[in-house]
Amino acid sequence: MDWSIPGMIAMAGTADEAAADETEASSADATTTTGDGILTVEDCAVSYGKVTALRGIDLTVGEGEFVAVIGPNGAGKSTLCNTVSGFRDYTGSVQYHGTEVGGQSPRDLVQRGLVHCTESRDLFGYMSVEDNLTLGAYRANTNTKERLRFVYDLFPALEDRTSQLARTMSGGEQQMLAIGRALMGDPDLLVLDEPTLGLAPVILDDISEGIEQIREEGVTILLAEQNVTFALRHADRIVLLENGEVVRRGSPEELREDDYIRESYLGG
Amino acid sequence: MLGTVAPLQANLSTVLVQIVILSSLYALVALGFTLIFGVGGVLNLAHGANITIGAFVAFVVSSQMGYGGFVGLAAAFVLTGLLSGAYYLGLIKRIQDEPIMVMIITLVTAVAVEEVIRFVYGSQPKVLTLLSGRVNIGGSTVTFTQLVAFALSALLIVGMFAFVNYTRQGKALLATSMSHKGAALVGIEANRINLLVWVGAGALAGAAGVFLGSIQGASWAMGRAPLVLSFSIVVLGGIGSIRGSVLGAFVVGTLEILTVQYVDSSLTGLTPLLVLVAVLLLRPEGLFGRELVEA
Amino acid sequence: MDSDEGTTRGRQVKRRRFLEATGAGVAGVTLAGCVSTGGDDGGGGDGGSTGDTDSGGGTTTGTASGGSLPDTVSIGVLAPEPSSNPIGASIANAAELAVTQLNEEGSGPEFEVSVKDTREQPDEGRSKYRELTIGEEVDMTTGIFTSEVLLAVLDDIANQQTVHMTTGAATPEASARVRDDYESYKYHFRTGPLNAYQLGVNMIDFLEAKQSDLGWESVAVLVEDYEWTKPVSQALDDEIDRAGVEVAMQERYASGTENFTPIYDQVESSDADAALIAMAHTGTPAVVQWAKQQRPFEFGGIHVPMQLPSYYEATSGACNFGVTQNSATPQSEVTEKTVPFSEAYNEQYDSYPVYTGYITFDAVKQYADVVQQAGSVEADAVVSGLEESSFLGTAGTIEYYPPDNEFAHDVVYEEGKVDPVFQQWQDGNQEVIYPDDLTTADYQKPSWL
Amino acid sequence: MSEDTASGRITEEGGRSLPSVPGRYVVGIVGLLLLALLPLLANMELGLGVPGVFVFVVDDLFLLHLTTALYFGMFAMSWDTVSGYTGQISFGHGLFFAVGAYTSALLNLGYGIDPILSIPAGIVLAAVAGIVIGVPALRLRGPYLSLVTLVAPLILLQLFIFRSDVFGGELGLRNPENFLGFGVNDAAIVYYIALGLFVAIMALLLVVTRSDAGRVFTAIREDEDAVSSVGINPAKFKIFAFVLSAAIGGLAGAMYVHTPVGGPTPTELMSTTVNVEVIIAAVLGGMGTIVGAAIGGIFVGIVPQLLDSSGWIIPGFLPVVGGTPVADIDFLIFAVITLFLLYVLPGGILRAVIRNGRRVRNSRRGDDGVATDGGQSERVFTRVLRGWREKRRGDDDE
Repeated sequence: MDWSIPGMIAMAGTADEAAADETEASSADATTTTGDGILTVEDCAVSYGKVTALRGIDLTVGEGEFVAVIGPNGAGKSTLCNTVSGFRDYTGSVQYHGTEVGGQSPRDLVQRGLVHCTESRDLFGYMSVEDNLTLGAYRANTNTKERLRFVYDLFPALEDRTSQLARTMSGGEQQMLAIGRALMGDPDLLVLDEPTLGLAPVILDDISEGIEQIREEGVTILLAEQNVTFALRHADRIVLLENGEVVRRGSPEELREDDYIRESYLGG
Repeated sequence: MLGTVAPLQANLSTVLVQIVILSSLYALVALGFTLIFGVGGVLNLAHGANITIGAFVAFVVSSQMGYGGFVGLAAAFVLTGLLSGAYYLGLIKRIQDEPIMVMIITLVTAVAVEEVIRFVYGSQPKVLTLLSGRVNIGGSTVTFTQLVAFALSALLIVGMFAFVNYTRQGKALLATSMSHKGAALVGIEANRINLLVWVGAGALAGAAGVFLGSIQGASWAMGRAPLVLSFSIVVLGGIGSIRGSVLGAFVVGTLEILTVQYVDSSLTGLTPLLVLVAVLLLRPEGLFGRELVEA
Repeated sequence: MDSDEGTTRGRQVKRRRFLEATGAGVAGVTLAGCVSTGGDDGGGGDGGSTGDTDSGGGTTTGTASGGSLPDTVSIGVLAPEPSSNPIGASIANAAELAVTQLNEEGSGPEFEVSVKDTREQPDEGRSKYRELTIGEEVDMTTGIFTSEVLLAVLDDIANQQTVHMTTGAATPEASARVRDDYESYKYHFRTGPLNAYQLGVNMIDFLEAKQSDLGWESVAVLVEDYEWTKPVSQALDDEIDRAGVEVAMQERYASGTENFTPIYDQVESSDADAALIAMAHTGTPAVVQWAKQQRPFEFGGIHVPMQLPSYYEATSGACNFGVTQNSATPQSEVTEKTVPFSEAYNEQYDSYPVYTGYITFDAVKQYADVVQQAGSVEADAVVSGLEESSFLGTAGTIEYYPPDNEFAHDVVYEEGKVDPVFQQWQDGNQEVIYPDDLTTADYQKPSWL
Repeated sequence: MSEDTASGRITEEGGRSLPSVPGRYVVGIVGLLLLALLPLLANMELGLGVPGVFVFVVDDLFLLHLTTALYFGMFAMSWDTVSGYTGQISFGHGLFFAVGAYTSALLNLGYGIDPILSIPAGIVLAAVAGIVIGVPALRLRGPYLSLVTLVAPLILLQLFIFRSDVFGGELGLRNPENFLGFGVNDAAIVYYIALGLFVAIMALLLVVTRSDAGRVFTAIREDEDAVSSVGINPAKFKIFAFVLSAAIGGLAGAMYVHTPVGGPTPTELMSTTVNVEVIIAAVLGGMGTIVGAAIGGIFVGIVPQLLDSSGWIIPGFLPVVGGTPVADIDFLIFAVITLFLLYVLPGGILRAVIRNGRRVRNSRRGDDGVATDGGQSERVFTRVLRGWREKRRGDDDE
């Protein structure tokens, strides 16, 4: 594929930056077991049979942080999200609030505030909007009514269609519903996988606005996004994933300046 | 042969009464099968065996131990449910992600159950009694047993409907049937829901077995026909849809009665199967149903 | 013929194969003429005499039959589910009881039985028949309840040239074969029941004789769709006119039918006084639904499960007022042997036998009688012995129609020979209502009519 | 792309290690030889060496039992062709056996047509049935397909019951003429005919499944979309698999009814029990291997009969069934054994054996990188075939 040659060259230029990043992360782990990271991924690898989807992933997401994982289709973003939320077997370490994810069922993780909003949304198609949202709070120990109010305020479009079946809604509305349902679970860490996929620009703005508000609520967010512009706009830190490996990391400002990113992802 | 004698036709109200009674029983028969298919995505071919077990539990409790028909019914409901749950935990849970293995294992289990029952209770049919006596409704002879079966079937179906639509666990069950991933994302534990479903399906099948046993007699192979009926009903109604199953049961029940009354009784077994194939080929999502969901 | 050494069985197979290979026409016929089964059986049982018997060859059958009986005579029994089905249990137990009695009398050779389960399946029956004949090399076989099983075994009977006395299956196809190809099929006898056509005729005889008691002016004919009921239907078609009843409807319902409600609704709307039935496999749901729904018509004919003495209990009384043909009931003195047998059976097995029990008991006893008369277990001798035999059994005087008869080797149906009874369940008792000399009670209409 | 690498390895490995034929292949040959020689052991007692325990005599009866088992092995192989390879799990393969068998039997009984001619007619109709089932199979997946296949023989049975005057209903037709006139008295010939057919069918199916078409079958099972994406039409191959499987099943069924051991009855050919037993046979033996299905079929065909004639009695200490002769509940015992085996060895006995054998061999050779079972057996077979070809043609094969 075409990523290899420019990627290799560019990587040489920023090698020490990446190395510094890595030493920082590992030294943090060395001093405190949990670190200040709500989520800590170390040397994580995932494979499907003979195909390796992820390897050598290191990643830390701090409390209240917004980290975006960007990369092309098939880079392993969704696999990373699924691994973090307990749907995938992995080697290495993935810790949420200091406990290894591997030993916990998705249900435990949801109860402990790790909520995943998937790329495929996985809504309950033959249920109403309200039922979908209520089920989002299945494991949460909070006041469902209050949370429902919050979600409706966030996405007023949903409030207009409380009894509509999820499958009959437009793509953008379904995405709002999926995010809304995730928020009903009262997340500490919200894993958002491709929320912008296939959405019209108008809707994109609504979603954008929603995500900002969620952030203001103090929710930690791990975003996987192909839309690099979108990711750069919101995230505190960015990780670039290619072919299952981290090839860049840094702040949005740093990455905007990066030649390789500019060339390959920002249209020159 | 005496071919000159034209087939006689019962009047319309008789036919209607028969349809309602038979169909509601069929709905009860198919409901558990629907639930397991809808929620777990697997075909429980031991469903018919549950029906047989229910009938024989009732036979032992009510006839052999002498506790009476309704205690037998309750025992069948509870025991078959528990057995079904234990079966899920013991055997099915480990292989539930392999639908084909589940089909094979449940089919072999069904055979084993039949053989055990035949060995212990013999091949002669047993008779269960819930109530004796009969009434005449709309020109049709209806026994109290049939009426009770109808009423309780309706009650169980309505209860199931209410449970699924208005309780937290019920909604979680419904959600699981629509999207396994979605359910996992909101923290619903599929194994618990599956256990719930297998217990419920077993209990409903147990009750259906008692009704069938008291209407037609209980024998070791009595579960086969209901199992095949369940296929048709479930596919006809749409996978996992309770409303669809009830509707499917009515379609199958109606067809059966009409075939027997107006066409030829020896076609009874054939009609639901042909309906099943037609639906699968023309409208695989069922009359009431959802699109084919790939597991 | 080859006269080399070796075991009898090996030689027999080889010889037969040789015959086939040389294109010896219809194998069965040729073999029947030249292979001495008597010699083979004797040789199999007693190695020392191999040389002698074999030198007799096929031509000196007469010598063999005039010779001595073997020390033990083995009888193979084919019964459906003898551990769970009362019909099969009656066959198996009655054969055992007969043999026990024979051995206690001690006059003849030692008898032994080997019981195999046919499961009412043709393939299973055929395989079990071979285990008995090829594997255990029994001297005769008896039993077989299901007509389809008998039909599957008929060719094997011809092949094995071993006498078979049917004690349950009613298909007249078997007797037709005996008549059409006597040399091949002459080993088949039907000790009972009547063949299916005569069963139908017997029903008409009953209707005709009891017309005034029954008061059935019109009947709905309900017949289950199995092999054995085809001739029954045929007989009803042929002869129902003389019974003086009108046929209001006729239904040949599907095998395996469980829900009779729609059928009974039709019977009701046909205004028939009674359902005239022929049911074996589907009998229980039919009678239970008739009784529980208190259908406004009477119920009688041939109903195999209703012949069970324990049936009243098994159906919680649902069979009350049902009428069925039967070979004998435990209390009816069909012959002087009937009640002693049923009592002995009850003492031994803690239940009363079904009709197949009476017939099997008669078959084994008659066979033993013939074998001892002829002084041989050799098949040809037994066949002619049975053809000439007139044996007083528990179900009547057993004689067989001659080879040229329409029903060759079937038991003779005649007043004073074998003449089935009709019984009605009345409050837990099997009361005989026909023929008149055996009657224990009058016919009763169902209480709800 | 995997084809290239695979064949590349074949050449390489074939050149390197032609003399070492793997153990299980030797076992297979020995097994077949044993089957071929069995009739010569007439009247010998075989057993476990302990007097009175599981002794059986090789007599006509035993040969007839084994004949039944061989036909069952053929049924299982025909199932494996479509279900084991393409992953289109059929729960109603009895339909094809029954179509072949009833067609041939009806032609023979009704019109006196010789089995030599009626059997091919049965094969043709069975192949047509393969299309009838195969075409809908294109639209349906998973449990839905299984439902259709499960129900298809039930429909046929209902038709048979409805027209019992023609088809003999639940209990079937009477036996048609024997093939070439060989009956019970020719047990050895009947047995050899079955063995010949068994070997022929196995060879044919091995060739087909180890060919390019076979690789496409396997690919369809693994990932149908991937197959379409490389420009192969999976539909065509699925139909082909169904028709081939149905024709083979029809052939076995048609031959079977013209033996003294088989008859045209639903219980022997198309009952749910038969359908399940066929699946059990293939699953136990190892799906997608043909040889496994064949072995599993013989196993499933013979075990109940041996149990049945064993004369054993269940030990009295067991609840409910204690003190019962094994023959009374042989089917129950078989079901329980099956459940146990399925549960313990879901991948199949053959596969388990292969896996263990390979582990031993690999550790000895220090050889890894063996891909899949299919790949392994393919190489073995191709290698042997190639060696055989070389012998015939001389060395101009390269």
